[in-house]
Amino acid sequence: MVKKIEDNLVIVLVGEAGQGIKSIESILSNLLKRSGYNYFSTSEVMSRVRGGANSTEIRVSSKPIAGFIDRIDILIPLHKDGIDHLKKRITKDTIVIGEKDKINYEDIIDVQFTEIAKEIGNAIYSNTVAAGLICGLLKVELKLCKDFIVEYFSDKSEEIQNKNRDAIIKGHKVGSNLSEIKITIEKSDDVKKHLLMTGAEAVSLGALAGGCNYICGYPMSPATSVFENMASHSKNFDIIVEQVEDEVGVINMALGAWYAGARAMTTTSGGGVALMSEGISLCGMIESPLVLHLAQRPGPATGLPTRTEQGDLNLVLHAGHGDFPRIILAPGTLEEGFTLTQKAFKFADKYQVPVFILTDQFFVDSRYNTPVFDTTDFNVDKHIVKTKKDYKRFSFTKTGISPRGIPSYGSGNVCVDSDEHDESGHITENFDIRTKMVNKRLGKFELIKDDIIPPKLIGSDNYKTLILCWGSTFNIVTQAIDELENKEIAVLHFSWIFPLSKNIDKYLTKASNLIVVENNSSGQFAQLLELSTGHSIQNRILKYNGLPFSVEEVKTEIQKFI
Amino acid sequence: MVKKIEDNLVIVLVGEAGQGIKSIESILSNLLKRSGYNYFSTSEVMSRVRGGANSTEIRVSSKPIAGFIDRIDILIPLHKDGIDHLKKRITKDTIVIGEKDKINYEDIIDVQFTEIAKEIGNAIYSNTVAAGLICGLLKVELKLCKDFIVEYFSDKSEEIQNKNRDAIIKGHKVGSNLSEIKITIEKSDDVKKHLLMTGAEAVSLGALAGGCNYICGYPMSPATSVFENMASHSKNFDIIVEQVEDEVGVINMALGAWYAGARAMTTTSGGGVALMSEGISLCGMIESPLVLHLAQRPGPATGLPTRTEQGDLNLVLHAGHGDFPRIILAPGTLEEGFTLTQKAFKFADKYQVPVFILTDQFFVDSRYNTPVFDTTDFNVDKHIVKTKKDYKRFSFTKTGISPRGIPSYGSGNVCVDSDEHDESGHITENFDIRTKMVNKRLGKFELIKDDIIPPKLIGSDNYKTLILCWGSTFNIVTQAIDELENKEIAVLHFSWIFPLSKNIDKYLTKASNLIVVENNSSGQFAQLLELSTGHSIQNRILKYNGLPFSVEEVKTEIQKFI
Amino acid sequence: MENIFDFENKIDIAWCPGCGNYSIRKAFLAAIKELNLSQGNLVLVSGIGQAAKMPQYINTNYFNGLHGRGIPPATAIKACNPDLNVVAFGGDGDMYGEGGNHFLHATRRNPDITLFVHNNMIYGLTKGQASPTSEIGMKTKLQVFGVSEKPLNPIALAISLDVTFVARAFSGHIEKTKEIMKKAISHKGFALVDIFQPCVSFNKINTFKWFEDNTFYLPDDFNSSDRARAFNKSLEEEPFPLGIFYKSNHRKTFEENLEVFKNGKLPLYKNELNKHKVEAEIRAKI
Amino acid sequence: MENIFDFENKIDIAWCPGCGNYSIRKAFLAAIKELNLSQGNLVLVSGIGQAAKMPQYINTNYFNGLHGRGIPPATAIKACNPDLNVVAFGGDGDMYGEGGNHFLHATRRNPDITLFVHNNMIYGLTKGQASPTSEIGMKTKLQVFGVSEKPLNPIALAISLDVTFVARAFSGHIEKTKEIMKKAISHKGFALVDIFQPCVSFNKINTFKWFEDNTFYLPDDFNSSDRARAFNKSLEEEPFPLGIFYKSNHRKTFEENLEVFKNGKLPLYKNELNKHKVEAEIRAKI
Ligand SMILES: Cc1ncc(C[n+]2csc(CCOP(=O)(O)OP(=O)(O)O)c2C)c(N)n1
Ligand SMILES: Cc1ncc(C[n+]2csc(CCOP(=O)(O)OP(=O)(O)O)c2C)c(N)n1
Ligand code: SF4
Ligand code: SF4
Ligand SMILES: [Mg+2]
Ligand SMILES: [Mg+2]
Repeated sequence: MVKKIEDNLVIVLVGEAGQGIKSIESILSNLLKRSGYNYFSTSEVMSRVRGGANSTEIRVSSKPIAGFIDRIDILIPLHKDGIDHLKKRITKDTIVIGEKDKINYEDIIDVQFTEIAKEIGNAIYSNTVAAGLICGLLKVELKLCKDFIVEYFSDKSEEIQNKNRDAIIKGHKVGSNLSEIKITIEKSDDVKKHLLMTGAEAVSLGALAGGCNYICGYPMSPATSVFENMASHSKNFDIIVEQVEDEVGVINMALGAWYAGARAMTTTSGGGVALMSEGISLCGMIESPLVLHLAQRPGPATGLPTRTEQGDLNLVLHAGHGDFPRIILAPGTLEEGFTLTQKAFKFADKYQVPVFILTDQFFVDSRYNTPVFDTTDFNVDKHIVKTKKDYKRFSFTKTGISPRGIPSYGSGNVCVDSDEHDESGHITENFDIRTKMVNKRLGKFELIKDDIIPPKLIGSDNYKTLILCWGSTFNIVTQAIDELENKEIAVLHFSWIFPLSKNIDKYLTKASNLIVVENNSSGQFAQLLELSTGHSIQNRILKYNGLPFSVEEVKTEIQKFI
Repeated sequence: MVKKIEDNLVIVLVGEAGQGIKSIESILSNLLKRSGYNYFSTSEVMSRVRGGANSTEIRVSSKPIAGFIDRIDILIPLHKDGIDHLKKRITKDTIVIGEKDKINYEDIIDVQFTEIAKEIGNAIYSNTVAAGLICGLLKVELKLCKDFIVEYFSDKSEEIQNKNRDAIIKGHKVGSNLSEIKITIEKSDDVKKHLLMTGAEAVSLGALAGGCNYICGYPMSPATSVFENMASHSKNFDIIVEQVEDEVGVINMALGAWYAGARAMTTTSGGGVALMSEGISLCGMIESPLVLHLAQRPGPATGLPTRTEQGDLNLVLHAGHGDFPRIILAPGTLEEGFTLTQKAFKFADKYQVPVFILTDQFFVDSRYNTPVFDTTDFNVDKHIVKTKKDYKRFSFTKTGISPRGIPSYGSGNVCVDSDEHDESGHITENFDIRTKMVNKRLGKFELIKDDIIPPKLIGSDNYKTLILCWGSTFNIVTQAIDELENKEIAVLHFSWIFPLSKNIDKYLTKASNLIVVENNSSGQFAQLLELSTGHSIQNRILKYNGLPFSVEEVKTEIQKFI
Repeated sequence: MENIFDFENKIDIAWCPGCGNYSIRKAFLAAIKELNLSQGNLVLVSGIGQAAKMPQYINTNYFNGLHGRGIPPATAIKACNPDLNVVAFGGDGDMYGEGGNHFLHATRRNPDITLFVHNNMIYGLTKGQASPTSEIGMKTKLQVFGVSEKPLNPIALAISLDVTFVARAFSGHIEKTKEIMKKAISHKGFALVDIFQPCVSFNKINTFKWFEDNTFYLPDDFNSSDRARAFNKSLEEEPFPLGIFYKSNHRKTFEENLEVFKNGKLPLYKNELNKHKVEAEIRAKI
Repeated sequence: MENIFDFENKIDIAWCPGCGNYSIRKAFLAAIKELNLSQGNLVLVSGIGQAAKMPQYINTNYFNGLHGRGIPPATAIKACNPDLNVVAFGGDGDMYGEGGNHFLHATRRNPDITLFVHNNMIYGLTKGQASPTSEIGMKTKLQVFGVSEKPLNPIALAISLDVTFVARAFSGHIEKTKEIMKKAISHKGFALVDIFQPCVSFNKINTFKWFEDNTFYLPDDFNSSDRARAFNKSLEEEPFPLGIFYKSNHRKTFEENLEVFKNGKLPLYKNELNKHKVEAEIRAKI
């Protein structure tokens, strides 16, 4: 029997850490997208450098798709343990392609990647053979493959380039001749003009657009990719990049940098933000701007370091002692990853508050194509003033914001203090000034409201059931609802998380059934919504085993509630 | 005109840091209480060692009283700036006693403390003269004064003892002869049998009763008093006391101590807990017991280091990344300071969770008399097991709690891990075990419910207005309501803060008017109540200038809402 | 001959094939066996990183805490039960970077614990960023222009802090490393062994061969009791001396200083509360 | 002659009468005046403590941050605008205790900042607990049996870390302290001056007289360029040497190593975003 795939295909590569799945994905992402296929990939990996069992899902479709799905159409196991690792997802419809002698699976389609590679000269080319096979299956133009692979290995020797070209050609041939599968997914010229990147890259580009010129941090999965990405841009964009001794140092450095006039960002995971809590409180007290990217992973403590969760919302809502304002954003798409990060700098600067960008491992590591970002609206307005002799950093003003000076820019002293302070920034224990300063700081919540980005409603206006979700689950949940084809269900997705506007009440009131979908164990966002709106949200679809939701899972769970 | 005081008297001492107000208060507290007067004192001090303006309020009454009040009956300024510092509280009814030439106040009753002291031999005895004056006013038996003062200075030379005795005699005489005031407050023999102590001492005694044998910390106002108090008990109770390099080290040490079988506590303020956030998350992950005393002060950042606020509730509710259970207690009285701290050890040990004791500067530094604590119920049940060869630290059990072993006690290995782990404590990335481990940890919320201490309802059962308060405001709010003499108002005071029981709904439902009283700027407890009960609490009386509420203030503010 | 600290069944070790950590494990297993330690009395403590996974692979008690935070629990564990042998493992990032302050102040307390730092001059687990001991000029994905910070010299640092056992080993020499480990564990007081360890996956500069070529052993007659000389010696680099730089018995340990154990008291977990003492303390407030 | 860094009107200084901090302030005011620094280009950075209040009492820019966290912002401020003179103040608890790790790693970066540590061997602001430099045996309300930890020797520590300017001063000698301060501020690279300072309120052991009696100045011909000798010297205690132990110019500064300033770029706050560059970077992802 021939398996026919007409619309969207799911390929999964599985193998040990270090076997090169990442490089196969990297080659395929470029070739498939350049061919005009909508592309999406996401990985789940163990916290180790070699061994174990990791897998990468690649989706190819005629429509834009960017959700994780359980179904596997084609499975390519590079290691014998791969089948076992994915056994729950393998069905009789799954086609398994691999080396029969190594992989114990009855209906395997035998392709001797290693043998083919050895014929070319070395077993290491087997990954390129595998990439070629998929290109062959998907009828990617051979010339494109050849040209690209040479480009891809352009910093390697000519021999390596040539051998890889041979490898992709051979793989392509095998793939083209596989008669067990027939794929007829439509390509599109639009997609060719799209961007292709990961969430981490989108956030980094947003930071560049926000004028970021100082990034400090401490490596921590899954946030390191943004850090390394910014480092890769540092020469071109004159960014100071500093790996600090610990996260406590990180945040205090970042605040020093803003004080001296830089536009600083830091990137870390939940444990890092926990360590930064005191510094975040300092940010609140000295009314410094700050942009903090938190890529979530499952906690508590070290938890599952390379996996995904949305469990740090409560942390960023409350990190730091005492009361002070903050803004929390959580992009759902690459486009939002870009624009919200850019805006994070804008809001941080304008309101002199910490702005958190809350992503997660699923978001930062997933890669797909997306239309070119709109950049018309992204000028950097620096909210700083040239100081006069009588400058006071914390002056009470009509606008509610004290103009921010920078040392040596102008003739005034710029004094900031972690103690309660007077307008000039000097320590005070005056009770009235204290009260006024608290009111000034908390008063920003009111001002911020003007900039709140409303949630996105997807689906019919006449919904009865409203699915509430936030951040990285956007693509998964919207695809699930799309597939449910139920006119009475709509999705309300939040990428502006805090402070929430009272306006959202109107969406919730309309629904007779509210269902929240969250990648954590306690429904942290549901709680925030309850607190902000007074609505009670009983139906909660929660997942917290370290994996993202799959589209199928969301569908099944929603159906239980309607 | 003679000022008559029949029931309750408010004396305020004001002066520079270092002028010895503390020692006057210390002498008076003992003498007045031993005479049978109900005694209460509280201080507000600046963050400096010398200079500035600090004041101490002393209340003497025929009834138990322990709330801060604005009214000043007798003011004793030791420094010229004292009058200005308290000008808002001085009225025509205030009697000011002091050295006329130094203090600029028209109606001052001139008493030359320093001159009298110099006659005895040295100006430094002037504080004892002042203490004597108050004793004279209040008709404290002279013999009691003399005996006590010798006892008080027992570690000093005989000369110093004698001079102080002379000083208190002289002061007593002046006080007895002051014709401007006539005080007829009733003494009680019961009070003589009472305990007299500060909140910090009550918490420390509770820790002793909880079996605390390890305390580590880092000095931080206003939490240091508990630390120093425990140090003073360390010899008698075999307690290891360790000042650590920083708060991050503190919490990790405390967890190591529990692991090795100690019963550890730490004490700090909001900034310290912020730094401990990651370690608190570790506590959640390794299911370690932990007792953490947080004495709140106004934030954010360094804020007002020596003043009071209830602004760190949100911090302890959410400190640490990821989801895990915790318990939060906030004593309202000395008696609760004792019993809740004792219970904190019990609950921490029983449920293997972090337990927070949330006090504040007002609570730890205030001193008053209270009936002897009931100790019938405070045996230490150590929830540890002797391990067998096949011991697994994180076993799944019917009770929901994994029995806790201690290394070298028994024959099993005790393995704990900050990563997600299997039953034996080894790293795992198994998705199902992960889910089960999360469920086990969060399942404790259900178990804990059995131990929840319900809030205290004070006032008539037929209330229409319900005043909601928590922690240190107990005595202030209850006195205010008492004075309002309105049968339709009751107070609901919470000392068990989290997790809240659903049962409290019944109290809230009954009221037509809910008013929260909190010493912070955002109504953190009101939010928690809203979230836990679904009731909306619109009326909020908040104060956040660094001072505790006064009884009068609470009365006035409540009247605005009814 | 079997080793009680090894597992009966094959275990899944998450290190890369060829990693120096395997040799450190071998040396340690041999050392504790030869020292005849008992399983019940051994507690391994670590933070997070490749090195810090070590406790997972030894059959005994362990506390595998947070990144950088191995030393505080190790200190407390030893303090609460001085009968235990406490050994802490960590990486160069873990112990000298994130955990630097705990290292600094542990030297002042001088707890009787042993610290093995697997110094691969790189962040292994997070895939190859510079560590506090990375060489100047080393390029990584983060240090795109090369490291510019001066690498930490843990030996000089420890000697300046009067750590009373300071040694450097190389994982490639299992037998010699084992001997140093045995001495370190037997030493009364805080002992540091900085162990050069090749990371085959991310450190392409400081390879096995590089360590072989750039190290030599201190002569047998090296006088390790002279602190100033030891300091001088510690400044030697490329080639780096291996062996025991400094060893002394002039400092009391943290546990010896603890008042609670002065009368030969039990470990804390055996303490029972004396209710009457508490009641007396309460009544003292009357 | 007036000093622009002093205030015209009398200010309320929160230190105790007789505190050594007043002399340090005097010396510092004189030093920056004599160095002709400009008010606009001077930034003082501190943590929290009595020492850390210093910036409040100097008429210039400051960043008075968190306890223990003076060095990270100081490093960043200098990095973002190398034209500034950045001076950090802190106490022995602040800089060596809570902030120990930042101190450790700042020495590796070698930013061109100056660090003055007011070493009163006590926690002043929190009313008299032991600090990392308190002497063994000192009793406090917390250290009821007396300090047992070995006091940190910041001079030895800094030399082991190759800090290129390491000095000790005594607040009682204003003139000499001022001279050391001037050299420290003028030094290119990270400079540490540990300043003995009597705390009249809480440290009854290390009093003004004690410091007088237990210190002496290094001879004028002391060779401060020999690191090993300087280390030896730094081990001398009671009496403690005062003066410059070690000074060297062999290390590049952090800012010199920063790629952004290699082509003589502006301080960061003058940077303007080049929108086209960002757009090009986006298009590169097509
Ligand atoms: C607070 C915190 N920050 C960062 C991390 C991420 N992290 C895990 S291991 C590691 C460093 C590993 O380097 P090293 O300590 O040298 O150990 P190695 O893997 O090289 O043995 C880091 C940064 C973390 N787990 N926790
Ligand atoms: C995170 C944190 N922990 C503790 C404190 C409390 N604290 C303020 S100053 C200080 C120590 C003061 O000693 P030192 O640094 O030596 O300065 P000194 O007052 O002696 O000049 C401490 C512990 C704090 N502000 N922040
Ligand atoms: S990454 Fe390096 S240190 Fe880690 S296991 Fe692999 S080789 Fe060893
Ligand atoms: S407490 Fe000590 S250090 Fe602080 S101001 Fe007073 S004398 Fe100076
Ligand atoms: Mg390493
Ligand atoms: Mg000090």
